Amino acid sequence: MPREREKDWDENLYKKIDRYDLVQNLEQCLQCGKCTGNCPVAAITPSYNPRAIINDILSGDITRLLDSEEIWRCFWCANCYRVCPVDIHYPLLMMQLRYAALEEGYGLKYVQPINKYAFRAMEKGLTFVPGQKGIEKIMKLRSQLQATSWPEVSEQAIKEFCEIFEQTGAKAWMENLENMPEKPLRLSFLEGRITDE
Amino acid sequence: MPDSTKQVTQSYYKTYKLDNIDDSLKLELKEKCGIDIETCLECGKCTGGCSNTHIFDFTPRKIVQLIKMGQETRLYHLDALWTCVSCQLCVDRCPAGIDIARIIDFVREKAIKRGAEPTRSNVKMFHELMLDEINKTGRVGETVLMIKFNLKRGLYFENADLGRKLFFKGKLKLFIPGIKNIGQVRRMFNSNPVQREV
Amino acid sequence: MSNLHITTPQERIISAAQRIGEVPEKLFLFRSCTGSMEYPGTENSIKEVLKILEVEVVMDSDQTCCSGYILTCSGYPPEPSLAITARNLALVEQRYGLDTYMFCNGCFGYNTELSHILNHYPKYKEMANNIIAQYGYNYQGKTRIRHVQELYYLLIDKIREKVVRPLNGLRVGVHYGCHYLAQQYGILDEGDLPTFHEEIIEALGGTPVFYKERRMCCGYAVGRGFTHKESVVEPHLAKKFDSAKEEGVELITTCCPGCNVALDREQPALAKRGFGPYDIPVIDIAQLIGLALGVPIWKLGFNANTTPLDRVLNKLGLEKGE
Amino acid sequence: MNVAYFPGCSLHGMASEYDLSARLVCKHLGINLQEIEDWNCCGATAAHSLDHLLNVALGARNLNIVKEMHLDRVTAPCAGCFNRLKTASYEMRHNPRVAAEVEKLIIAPAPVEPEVTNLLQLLIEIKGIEAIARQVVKPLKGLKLAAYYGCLLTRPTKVVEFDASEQPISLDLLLNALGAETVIWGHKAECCGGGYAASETNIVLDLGGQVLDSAHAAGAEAIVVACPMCQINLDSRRGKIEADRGKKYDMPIIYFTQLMGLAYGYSPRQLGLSKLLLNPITLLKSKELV
Amino acid sequence: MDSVKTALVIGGGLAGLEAAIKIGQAGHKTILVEKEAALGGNVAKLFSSFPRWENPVDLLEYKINKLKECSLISVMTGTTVKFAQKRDKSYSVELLSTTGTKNKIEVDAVVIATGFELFDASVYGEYGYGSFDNVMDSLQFEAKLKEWSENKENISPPKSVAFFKCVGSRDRSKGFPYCSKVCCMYTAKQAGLVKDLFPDTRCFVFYMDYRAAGKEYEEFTRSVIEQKHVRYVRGRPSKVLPEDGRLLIRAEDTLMGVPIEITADMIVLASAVVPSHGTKEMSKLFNAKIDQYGFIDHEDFNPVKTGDRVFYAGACGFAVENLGAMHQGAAAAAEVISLFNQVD
Repeated sequence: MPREREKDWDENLYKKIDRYDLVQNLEQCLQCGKCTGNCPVAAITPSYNPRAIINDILSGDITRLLDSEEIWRCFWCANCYRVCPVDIHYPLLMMQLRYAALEEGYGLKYVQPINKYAFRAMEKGLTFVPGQKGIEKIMKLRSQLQATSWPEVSEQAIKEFCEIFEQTGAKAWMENLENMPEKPLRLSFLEGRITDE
Repeated sequence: MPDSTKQVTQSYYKTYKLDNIDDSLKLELKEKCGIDIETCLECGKCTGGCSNTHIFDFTPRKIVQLIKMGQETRLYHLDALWTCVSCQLCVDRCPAGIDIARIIDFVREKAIKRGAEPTRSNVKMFHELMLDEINKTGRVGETVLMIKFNLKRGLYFENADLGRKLFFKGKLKLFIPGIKNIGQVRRMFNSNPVQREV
Repeated sequence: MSNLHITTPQERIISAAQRIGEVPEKLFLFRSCTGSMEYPGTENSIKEVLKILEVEVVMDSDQTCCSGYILTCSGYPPEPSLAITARNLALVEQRYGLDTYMFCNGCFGYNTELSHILNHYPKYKEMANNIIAQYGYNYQGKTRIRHVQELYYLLIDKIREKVVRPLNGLRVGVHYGCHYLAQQYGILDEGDLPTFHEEIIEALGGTPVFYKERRMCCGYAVGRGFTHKESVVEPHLAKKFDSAKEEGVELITTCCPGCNVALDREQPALAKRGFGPYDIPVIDIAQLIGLALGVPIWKLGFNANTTPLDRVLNKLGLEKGE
Repeated sequence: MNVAYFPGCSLHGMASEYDLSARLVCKHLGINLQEIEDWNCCGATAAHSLDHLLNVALGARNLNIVKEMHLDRVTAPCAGCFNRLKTASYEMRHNPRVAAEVEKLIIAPAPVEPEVTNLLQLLIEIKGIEAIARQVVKPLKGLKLAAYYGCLLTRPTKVVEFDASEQPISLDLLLNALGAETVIWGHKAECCGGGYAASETNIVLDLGGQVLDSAHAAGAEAIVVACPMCQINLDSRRGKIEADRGKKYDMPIIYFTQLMGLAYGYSPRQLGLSKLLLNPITLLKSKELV
Repeated sequence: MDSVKTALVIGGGLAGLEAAIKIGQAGHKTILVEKEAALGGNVAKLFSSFPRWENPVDLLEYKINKLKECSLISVMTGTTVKFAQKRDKSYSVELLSTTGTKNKIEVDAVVIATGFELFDASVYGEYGYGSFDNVMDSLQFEAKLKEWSENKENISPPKSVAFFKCVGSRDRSKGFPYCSKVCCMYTAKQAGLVKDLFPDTRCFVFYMDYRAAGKEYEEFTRSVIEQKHVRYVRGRPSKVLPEDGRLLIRAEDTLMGVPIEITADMIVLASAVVPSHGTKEMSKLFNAKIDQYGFIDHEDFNPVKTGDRVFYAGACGFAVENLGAMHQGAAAAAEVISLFNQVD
């Protein structure tokens, strides 16, 4: 595997990744691998390794990370966080690492479909809003239950929900992603790993 | 590198079980080469200085690790087997005194016996041609060897310019006198060398 | 590490009594969009069950989605979610002064996580409050975020008494869901080997089954397989179902519509890819309690399930339409 | 002093100038080299890569002949041959099981007696620096040389028992004794990829490139080698390497015996200097050494 | 107690000082012999100490004052023990001072406290110790730290410093199989000090594991990593190459399994602790029990006793930190005192 050079490393990378400074204690990492041991994704894709990703971030080595397929594997199941002896909030780290990747145009394919929902959410104040057929199905089910009509979110709430997205600049951020050229991803951590039995 | 989406289908990856690993290779190394894998400190000194580590698929340290993990079949298909230049740097540096070059030779030998396809067919072909030469004449003529190598690969003009240079330097010898007692040498090749158990 | 609060294990694992204290006669039920859309039956049965348990339920149409889900997919920056969390919780504080009860692990997890951030990072609380001020809201962090299942567990004896349709030994496998168990700011029971659902199942006369991967995540959070459906979610789920099948699980209960969607809706896809077939129905624990407590079956809304419950109902000698 | 001589295939082939100069210098120093009658190839990389036992056996046969010649010492100018022979001898001495196998193949008791030395070792350890220095008639004043040992001359220590494997000095000492100046550089014992000279050219270009680059950076005017593989490798691939790296390395790759001969007053013709691909004559002229 | 008894303490390091003081204070005649011109031994060479960043000089001053206060203790610096003869219940010892004056004395008990030396790292050709400047062992680096701290503003700080642990320790082929116990801690200390002096200098510590078995040790090491931002790279460096005036280190990050390169201006080798020349000599003279490495070994069940009326303390037994050296000094003293006070 190609040799890395310290001169390509950025000492403060971990601070830049943790842009909302929600993790803060990344440097406490003991590299004990407990996270990886408890990670359901690592159990089925061995090239995904939270410990390794943290190690890369601490070395300040971004090369493997941005175009990495692995960083999009995290479920946010937070089992790593549960067992971490120093309580590093890996999911929050992952979330922010992905922002960095997205801004470079990596992994859009994993976010754009979800953001389609996000845009529709702003019309209804609900995260998942199905198409017309889906809505009819829901209505049918609810009427069988003699349940209240749907959706139960008031016009006012939807308006506020939508405005919040505009005011926080989130909407603009998403629209920007919409028309961004996609860059290809790769399994960056595959080399020299045992990926099957 | 495999496509992420095709990587796992039909059946899911089963996490590696350390408790039921196959120690046979480890023991074999101990018995036949006197190499004790368990002394490895996993310090990576072998890998850091390795001449070719930057093109290895599994680095020397990981090769030793694979043996520890009993990943015998995987070892047979390593690219490293065919890119190791046996420069012995790792051997001298290993704080545990593990002869990694010998391990790689040993595994390569086994791999061939098992009929594993070498990742760099050229290398194997070249080695085999060389052994043939020795078998035939007892010695090796570089020129003859190179020509045969090129013919066998169908690259007739590979290194032609170099050949011309060498020719004018009077370095190309097309005829190497064989040895008298060739029988003695052939006896060593009695069966196909790589078929013999070591 | 100025404002980083690290909770101790003692803080994380608390008894239901400690967490909830008195049984509330009134609670605010936080609407789950997935729930209300995919399994309207869940919300319905919760209301029915709580009616039987004599707890009044309040909901509010001004409450919006928790917006956490897309955040975890890095769909947008955290600011809007923080503001929206502040808004929803402030609404509960100001209008009702009640505790907020979730029936979706997503809502529970994200709201807890985000409110934790709001309460420990003044800068974010200020940001959020500035935005929601224009609508007359101000979040102080008074309302406590709870999960309905915690209330069931608190009321387990009452439930046991009121069972009219005992499950006669139905083999039920339980799925807790990570966003309940894995988050660190206070949960019920022991996060790595929880048992309170099993206890509830027993109270209902069922046979809880401790299958190997019961603790394993449902995989819903990777976008229900928008992304890596084949590469991650399916093998992952297959692993879970295989271990459940080995133990002869007849029914899986969840406490989260999200998990329910992943476990229920994905089964045909799994079969197509050569896993299974499993054909194990998946319902919310509230629906099962409702069933045992004698709520009319049509009110439980099993029709929404992809994997039909007929076999289970037959075993209990019940009719769908009943 | 009589010493058995194992030229090896290269010295009978592409590296004839090494053979030439080696014999010349040894004669000059009163060492009588007796070529092993009917020697066979040491097996090189091929043998030990594919069949360890074969590699030992091939060496054993040669050593056996040395024994029959009633000589207690054999010298191999080629580092490759030396390493193979030495390994064979080491294996037979330390690994009874292998020794037994070998005896079956060569139908003779395992020849453990003959001492295997490389030419450099022979000159330094047996003759001694003083003796070498004493013969110098034309000191190589003003030559800045990089002494390149490669892998096989000094490694693995426990087998070859010669010099220090990481920071060897013997060749530097010898060259200094000849009056030349040697540079301090990092790659004196790094690998040039010789084993893959033909089969995996890219490896050679990479590793050989590193060596040339490092020597050049250290300000060497020429690289001195004690191994035909290194010589041919670096000398013949230089063009490609320069093309790859977009740099010029005008450093002749010279055999140490040729320089010794030069210092002892022999003519470039006698030493076959012109047979090197990059002829060192111009360099030597510029230093008024020819 | 009728006749006054005399104890001989060999070595004026921390352990020797402690032993001499305690014996003297107990009212016995004590002779402290130190081969160097000044007391203090290796501790005097240190710039700081773990785990509390104390200045060892203060410690030594305190001890030496105590020594002076006690009239029963006579200190002989620049003196070595040349010869010893076992008598019935004593030793007759011949001392030689650097001035050349010999003198014979009778002693009733001996405490060997001849300390340690550092393993000669030049056998590691790959690290270039001895061939490249700026590759030094830890004691040389302590001196460097002193020099730096004294005229901080006049020198240009190095861009990066690398520390290699386990040089000669835990190495079967070139060094010793044992772990030298203190390297992990003093390496952490040194790296931390560099960061204190020059916050912009990058520090890399190559480790296989950091062994922080001791009171406050783990916290100390973590603080160096977390507060002082020293980067710990797991792996044993393989090769040091000169690269335009700096040093190029090749190693593997074993946690990532990738080979890496690091360019440093200075490399500090945490060389193994080995028995000092003096230790070897004294163990012969007083035929003290020694282990396979030449460290003085204790008699069964007597932690600091190594022969008849011969005791030992400090790093001549095995690598030991300051505190431990003082413990052992005191323990040896206790043994001597109890021996002297026996009614015979």
